[in-house]
Amino acid sequence: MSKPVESLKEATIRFAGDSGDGMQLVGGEMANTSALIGNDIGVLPDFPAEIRAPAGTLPGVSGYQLHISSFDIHTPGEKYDALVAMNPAALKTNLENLKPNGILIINVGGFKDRNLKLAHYDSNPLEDGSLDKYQVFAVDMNTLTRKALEELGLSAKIVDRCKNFFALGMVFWLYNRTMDHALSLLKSKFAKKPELAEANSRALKAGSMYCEATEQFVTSYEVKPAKLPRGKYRNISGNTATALGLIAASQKSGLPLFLGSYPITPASDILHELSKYKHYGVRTFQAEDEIAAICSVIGAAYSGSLAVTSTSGPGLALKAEALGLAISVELPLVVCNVQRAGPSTGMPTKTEQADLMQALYGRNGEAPLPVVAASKPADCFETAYEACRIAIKHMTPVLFLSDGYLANGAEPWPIPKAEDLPEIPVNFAKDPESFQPFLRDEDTLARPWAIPGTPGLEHRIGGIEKEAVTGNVSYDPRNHEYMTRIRAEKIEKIADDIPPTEIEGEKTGDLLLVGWGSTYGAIRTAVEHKLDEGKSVSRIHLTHLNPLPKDLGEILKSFKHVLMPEINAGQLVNVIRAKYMVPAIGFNKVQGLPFFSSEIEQKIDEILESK
Amino acid sequence: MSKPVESLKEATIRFAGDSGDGMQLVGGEMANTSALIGNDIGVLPDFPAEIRAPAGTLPGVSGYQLHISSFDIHTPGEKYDALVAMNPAALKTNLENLKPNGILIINVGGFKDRNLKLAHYDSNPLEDGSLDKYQVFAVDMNTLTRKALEELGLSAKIVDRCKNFFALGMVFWLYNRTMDHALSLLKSKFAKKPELAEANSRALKAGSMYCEATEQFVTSYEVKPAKLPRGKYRNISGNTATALGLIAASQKSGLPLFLGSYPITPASDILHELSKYKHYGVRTFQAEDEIAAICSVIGAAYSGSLAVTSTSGPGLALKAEALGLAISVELPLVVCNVQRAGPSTGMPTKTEQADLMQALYGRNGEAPLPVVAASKPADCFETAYEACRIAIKHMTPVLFLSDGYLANGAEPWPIPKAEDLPEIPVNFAKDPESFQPFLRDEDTLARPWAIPGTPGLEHRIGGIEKEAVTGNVSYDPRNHEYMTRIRAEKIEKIADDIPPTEIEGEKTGDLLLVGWGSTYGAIRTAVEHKLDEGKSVSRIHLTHLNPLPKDLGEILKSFKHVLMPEINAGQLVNVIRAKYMVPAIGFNKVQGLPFFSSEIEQKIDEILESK
Amino acid sequence: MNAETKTISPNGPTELKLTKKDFESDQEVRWCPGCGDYAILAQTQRTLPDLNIPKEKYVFVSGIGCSSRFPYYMDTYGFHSIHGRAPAIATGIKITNPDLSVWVITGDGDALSIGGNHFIHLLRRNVDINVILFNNRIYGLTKGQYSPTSEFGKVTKSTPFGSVDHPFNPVSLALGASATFVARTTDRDPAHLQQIIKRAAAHKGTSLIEVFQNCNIFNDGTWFKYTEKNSRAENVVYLEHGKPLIFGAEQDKGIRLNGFRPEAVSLTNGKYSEKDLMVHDEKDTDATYAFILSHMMDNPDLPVPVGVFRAIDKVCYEDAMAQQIEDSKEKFGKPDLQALLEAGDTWDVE
Amino acid sequence: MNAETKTISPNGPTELKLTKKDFESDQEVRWCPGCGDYAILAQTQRTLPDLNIPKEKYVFVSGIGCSSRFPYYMDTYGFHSIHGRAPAIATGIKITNPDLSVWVITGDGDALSIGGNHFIHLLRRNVDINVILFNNRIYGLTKGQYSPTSEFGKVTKSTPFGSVDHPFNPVSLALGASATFVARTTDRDPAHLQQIIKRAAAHKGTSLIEVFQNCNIFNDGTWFKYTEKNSRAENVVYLEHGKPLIFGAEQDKGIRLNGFRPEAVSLTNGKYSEKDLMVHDEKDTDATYAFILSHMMDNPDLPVPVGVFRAIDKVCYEDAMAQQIEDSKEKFGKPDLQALLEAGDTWDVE
Ligand SMILES: Cc1ncc(C[n+]2csc(CCOP(=O)(O)OP(=O)(O)O)c2C)c(N)n1
Ligand SMILES: Cc1ncc(C[n+]2csc(CCOP(=O)(O)OP(=O)(O)O)c2C)c(N)n1
Ligand code: SF4
Ligand code: SF4
Ligand SMILES: [Mg+2]
Ligand SMILES: [Mg+2]
Repeated sequence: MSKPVESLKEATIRFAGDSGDGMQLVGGEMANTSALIGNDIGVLPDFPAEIRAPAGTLPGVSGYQLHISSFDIHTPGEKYDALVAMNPAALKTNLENLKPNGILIINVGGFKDRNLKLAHYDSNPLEDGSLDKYQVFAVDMNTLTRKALEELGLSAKIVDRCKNFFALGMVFWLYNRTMDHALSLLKSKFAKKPELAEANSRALKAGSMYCEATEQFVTSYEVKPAKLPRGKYRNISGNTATALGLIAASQKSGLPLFLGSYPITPASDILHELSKYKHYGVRTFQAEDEIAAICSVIGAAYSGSLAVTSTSGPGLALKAEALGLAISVELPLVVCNVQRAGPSTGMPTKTEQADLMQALYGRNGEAPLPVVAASKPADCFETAYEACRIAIKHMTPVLFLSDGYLANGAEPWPIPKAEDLPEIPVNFAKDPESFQPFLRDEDTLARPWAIPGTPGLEHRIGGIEKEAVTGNVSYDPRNHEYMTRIRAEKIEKIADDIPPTEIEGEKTGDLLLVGWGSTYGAIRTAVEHKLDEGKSVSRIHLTHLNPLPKDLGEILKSFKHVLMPEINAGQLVNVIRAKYMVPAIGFNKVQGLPFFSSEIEQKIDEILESK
Repeated sequence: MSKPVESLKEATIRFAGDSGDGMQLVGGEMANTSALIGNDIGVLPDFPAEIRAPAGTLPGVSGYQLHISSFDIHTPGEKYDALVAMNPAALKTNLENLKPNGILIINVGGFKDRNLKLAHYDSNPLEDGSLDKYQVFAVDMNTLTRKALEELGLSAKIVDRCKNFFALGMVFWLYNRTMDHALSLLKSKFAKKPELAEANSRALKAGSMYCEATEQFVTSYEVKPAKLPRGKYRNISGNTATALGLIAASQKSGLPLFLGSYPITPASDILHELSKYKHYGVRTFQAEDEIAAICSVIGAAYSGSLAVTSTSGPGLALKAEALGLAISVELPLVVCNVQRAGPSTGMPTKTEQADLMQALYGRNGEAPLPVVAASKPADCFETAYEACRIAIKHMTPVLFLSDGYLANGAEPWPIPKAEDLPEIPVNFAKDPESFQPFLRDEDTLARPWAIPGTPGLEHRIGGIEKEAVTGNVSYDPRNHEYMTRIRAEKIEKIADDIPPTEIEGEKTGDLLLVGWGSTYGAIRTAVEHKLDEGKSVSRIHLTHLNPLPKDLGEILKSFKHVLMPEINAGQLVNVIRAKYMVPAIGFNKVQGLPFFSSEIEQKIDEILESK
Repeated sequence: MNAETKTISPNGPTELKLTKKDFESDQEVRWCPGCGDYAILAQTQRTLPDLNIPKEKYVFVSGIGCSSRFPYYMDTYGFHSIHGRAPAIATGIKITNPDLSVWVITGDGDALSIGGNHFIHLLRRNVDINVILFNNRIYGLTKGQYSPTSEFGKVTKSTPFGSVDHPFNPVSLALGASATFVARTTDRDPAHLQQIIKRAAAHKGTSLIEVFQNCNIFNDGTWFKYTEKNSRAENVVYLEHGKPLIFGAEQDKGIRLNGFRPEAVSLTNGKYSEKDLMVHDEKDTDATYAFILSHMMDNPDLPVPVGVFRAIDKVCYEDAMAQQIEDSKEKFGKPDLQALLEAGDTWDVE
Repeated sequence: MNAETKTISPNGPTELKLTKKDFESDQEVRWCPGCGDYAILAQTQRTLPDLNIPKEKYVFVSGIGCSSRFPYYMDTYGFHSIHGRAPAIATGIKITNPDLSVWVITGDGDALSIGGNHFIHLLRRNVDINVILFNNRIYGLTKGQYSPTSEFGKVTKSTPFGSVDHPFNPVSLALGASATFVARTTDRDPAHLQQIIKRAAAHKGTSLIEVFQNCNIFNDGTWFKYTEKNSRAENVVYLEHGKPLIFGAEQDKGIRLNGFRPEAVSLTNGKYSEKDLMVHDEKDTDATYAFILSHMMDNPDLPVPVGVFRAIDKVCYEDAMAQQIEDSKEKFGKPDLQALLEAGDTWDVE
């Protein structure tokens, strides 16, 4: 390592190859190693449709983007400093976003004629000068990997599948990462197939050695650890954070966790993750469909579980009727909806925020429920926990919104202390004397939770309108009006617990950005840039989408303009406009991709200039 | 008939009895006879939960309210001029709305101790003076009916079931109605059981004779025919009008009608009605559930039917996912949703307008579709027809909203000329040369309708995002944005065909009432009263709820205040506020009952006075 | 555990001494006078005291339909849910608390039309839940449309020219879905109804009881052939484990197998005697035997079997799940939330 | 109409002369290399030309799953719909236009999990639709969760400690739902696959084909016992109408019935000969026979039957409906919209 090491504040790297090339694995490992070194990171796994496209084709390209930095960051980056392209298709679909003079590592071994044709290249970009404006490092990884593994006597197929680790080795060298974590990962991942661990380890080392030996790169880089707040950290994805948040709520409330779910992209990992924790008393029930899933959850809630169902858009649609029942019988449960691009099947592996209106209104009759949304992968922990807290305290189903970008994205997470998590007290009704199924708590308007098995509290509930207090079936007009209003009021009262909204920037000014969900990083980055430029711009980010925070109206009215970026065609913006009569402006992107902060910056400039 | 006949402009009559007493039948017959005489009528069948309550109890009371008049009316009336009470429970639940000094016809035979107790009467109201402020006519209809039918030798059970016709006979006499229609109705209704026809006919005549003979009533009344526009009329309920509207659209478009449905109150009658018309080529498919119903309809639309599904709130919730598919594949179909009180099972026999938000937004992803709402029972014909027209012209599923009040309510309908109905041209794609599954019509942005069986047009569609023009699966970000926007724009373009909004009252002023759906009658009556009083108040009524009429924004802004009465907790009002930034005020009633015009009048006064 | 000997959560050695009254709620029963539902309710209320399970451990879950009003009338925990979904709700209840005695009340529309999928999945999973299916071959609550058990050609509100759907045979369907306990009884035979309810309660695993129920308003008499005094004996054969299939007012007829086709034979014409007859074996692990019985219903020349068609042992879903939890606890130790949060690769920032 | 002789909408006397190529769409086939789906696609494309039905009359409808991508690759009308609902969509298509040849492509999750209800209702209605169920005993598209046909104890992404669900036997379930045509074949036996597809197409009524399909990514080898050259002959018995059930590489074993329990017997040890064996009768109107065959799958000592289990005649839903329409037209005459609008009691206002 005698070559100069240049210190960078941040770098954005993209691994791109065929779906079969293992880009997610090595990208993720670069992220983990960087996180362990102390960088802040942001990642964007960007893989194709669930189904495999033919090798080498454009729809078959799988990408993993990674932003590493020595300061606090909030996005996976936009333009890349370095791009690894394992084949022509990967080059074609990703080159556009490589910075001018960016580092382009190409696996020449993947640039066969056939692959060039599959990627619709008329000439070989390695030869036609079209890559001149980049620092191109063309390496025949296929051959080099084969050489490195020669003596192991493995099949050609196995050997060829190791070239992703060769590429990772190069990137490690380039960014001065240690190989320790990757090597131990390989050991444990292939514990039962040590020959694979050995092969990949060798490929990894070979990639690094190759750089060292051939002096391919003039410089190597380092990105120093970020000055993150003190504490213990781990790298965590949104779906894992959601699962942990639910288990934490179960442990803190003392209620057994029940997950009733039906697999669906990109929510399935919540089911997978939770099904590992049987020793935490977690019961996972893979139902026959989403309707059975939520209905099992209603039954579980009724009988005293912390009951949760997880799904994505089309699955939420199927749960609509049963969710209405849960609202009507006022049982606590949590619906985790990991949004994906719609409508209908849409683009299952792509992100979107377009299920908000469905979450708020997708049921028959007047059926309000609380909606909360996570803003970052790690924030899924806290927000899922908050959803459980609300459900239990207020005896209501709660809708927790995440999305594909959060679910698969990952970031360093300062691990909380279990004992610091908010308490979740549970008060099962016990006393036959005072018990009435729909007698409400004066503060919260919640009804009592009386679970089967409790002597003397035998009672009946159902989806027909109920008489106040007794819960008996009632068709009385005034009772219906009363119950409709009190159910709404109960939800409104949840706002009493919402902490004051944090404003970044001044409390009044020209422009306020209002965000929710996974746009957090892009909006925050954009606003901070603009604040650095001295612009009059502020920012709030909403976790509670129903009810909205009590101070929101006032905040909105303190700004000349309100801008609401959403990854949909404009949803929360209409709720805000209707409620506060504030002419908030929607800023929308519906491409199955998160915002770039630059897009938001441009919009900010536009508004500040034009008005 | 030597007694004085007093001429009335209008009268409101309520029949009330036990569910088993046949009140709906005789109420309906009084309506039919009155309509045939030329009165304008408005009716409100008001029956209990679908399930039978025990005889004589309060929840078992079934009511039929009828408003007859010699001028154009729009509601079933509020306070009754006359009330028929067959038992104590019926008296108890209905007396409140009988006008002071109103006519109260009581079946003394039903006032047994047991029945008084079931109705929670401590003393007999016939004896305790509590009815003093009414004109009470206490008649033992049980005994009188038995006497009248004595010689027929029928069982006591059968005889007792005829007393509703005795009551009707009394009401006929009181309002000077001819018995002709009722007698012929009985003949045809009991064609296979002539002894029942005879028994009921005798009871009817006995009721009338009794009045004539006993001089019970000092006066009888008449309500002269209304001056309705010329033409042929029939009395029609909302559900029947809906069914006929669909058949008419089928006939005019030349497309066979396919109804896929699952029974649910109060929509089932659409299925029942349509299943009679096999000779019109109508295929009705009673599916295993609502999901199968709409899916069968998607298949029927795909292969060239005029495809319709009918349901009510909880059923609409179940159709959400498939509706998203229909939007995504852009096939023409109509979803008839007959709203009932929610949430969940709610109050199935009671009316509400609370499914609007579900209709607009109850699906995953960005999934806009047109929504139209009928305003009167007979208007269901036109609006269902319009829904079909839009679906076919614009290649989109259309949501048609009715409600329990319209569905079961009835009114005289000026029968249209079939030849005057708007044309519904159908253009199936035929030409393989120019065909592309998602190549859009320039005007409407509709895609072509290419049905299986057409040679050369073999193509694939599906719920995954599609490439513009070709319809091939596409995950391209910009294509998704484009398709999302073009689907929305296609729906927006439907507004090009919406006629200018009719304003009743001045085009500008202090207060505009904006209504939709079944609030029509009550709002219109209220506004007309206020106009008579010289108040500055105007009114519009919306049939097209999405897209909204193009001229709506301007109209709204021409009034100081905008008031929006809805039978929900405030739904369209939020759409309007968000879209036009007009601080429209919601006025809401959520009792499972329609508005009384007096309630609206009071609210109008309040607003006009306070501001 | 043997299907016969099981008692759910017996309350120790002392008898609970509950009575029918203890199971009657304060709600007015709202079915049409004459409806068969009354009898099923009464027999259930009469039978439960004998099971010696504390009242608070009973949960009755229903969907939507006339029959589904049932839980309102039981003074136990009750859940009147949404159309067709009771099996899924009951599953969540039973998994959460296997100690409860969970009952699903459903109709032919609720269970076999909209709820068909949950119904067959419940059966295959063999969750220990008791299902009483009120089969009146009609949609009662929505006022008389045909149901999935209505006969081909049935004229109803939605089929004025007759239905063109072939009906399900609920017992055959249940057996195809690998049900472990299937029985049939009728609303007009109180003693038998009680006996079958007890048998279902005793069975560990999903128990399905099909009850022939009369809807005297919309489908009056649909089962009279099998339920009325004057015709019952000739048209019904009672299944009793280990006993030959004999029927007839004079007990003069029996069922014998010809290959695997059942035939009705006379026991008096000298051709056949008792020993030629099928001997009922509810414990046959091969579902074929019960399947044969189930199809007797479709053959107008044969009497319809009532009683327990099948009662076999098979591991219950909730037991297997509870076992996994126990095993995991054994293997991985006690929950430790902090350890869980800190699992995997972590690093410290100072 | 006889199941064997029917051809759907034959294009008159001349042959259409279509080829496999005519059924290949221009879309790239996107399954994992090695997936069993390729073979099923290829054999379907190879078989359709023989049916002599014009290309434009074919409609392939699917739900969601790897298998459900199938319609994209067929150059026919195709509809890739939503998860589990293809049977209902296909029903709407067939009722609207009975002249079409309608095919449903589905997976074990699509058909038996979320779509279970539509599946059994399609079978009972006997709409003339052909269903090809790709059974790989796993959820492929969502990356490897267990399905309703996965074995008890199966370790998958969602069951790290093994599944506690008892699986469905799809053929038994179909028979319980009164299917009129049920067959089984495998992705590794092209000739048989073709033959079965033809048989299904020829059947009037709902035809169900279960295909043992290998998912080499998430459930590799689940059927190898029955599909691979070296083990197939010993573990599979081919069903042929009128022929005895003989199997084994040397055709040296057979199946005989003991009561209604099938047994595998040797034909070489002198104890049993061909005439002792079950003779296959796909036309047996009593479903019991096919039910017995279906359960052979659950007995590890028996070979698994492939071929046509059952093919019986029964009136189709869409035919009965078309008949009612004809009858009504005859009875009530031509449509007259004006008359319809003016039906019932009317009056004139002058
Ligand atoms: C989602 C939904 N669809 C439809 C209905 C209307 N509905 C209520 S009960 C019922 C069928 C009742 O039939 P069954 O299950 O046989 O019960 P029964 O009334 O005969 O006892 C229907 C269609 C509903 N309540 N919910
Ligand atoms: C409503 C809904 N729920 C869940 C999913 C996710 N999903 C897609 S395919 C599938 C199961 C696929 O399994 P199978 O039917 O066996 O098909 P295979 O992929 O194995 O061919 C699931 C759960 C979905 N697309 N839609
Ligand atoms: S409608 Fe039929 S099933 Fe329902 S309560 Fe009345 S008699 Fe019973
Ligand atoms: S995941 Fe399995 S079923 Fe799906 S395409 Fe790949 S091999 Fe085939
Ligand atoms: Mg029923
Ligand atoms: Mg599968």
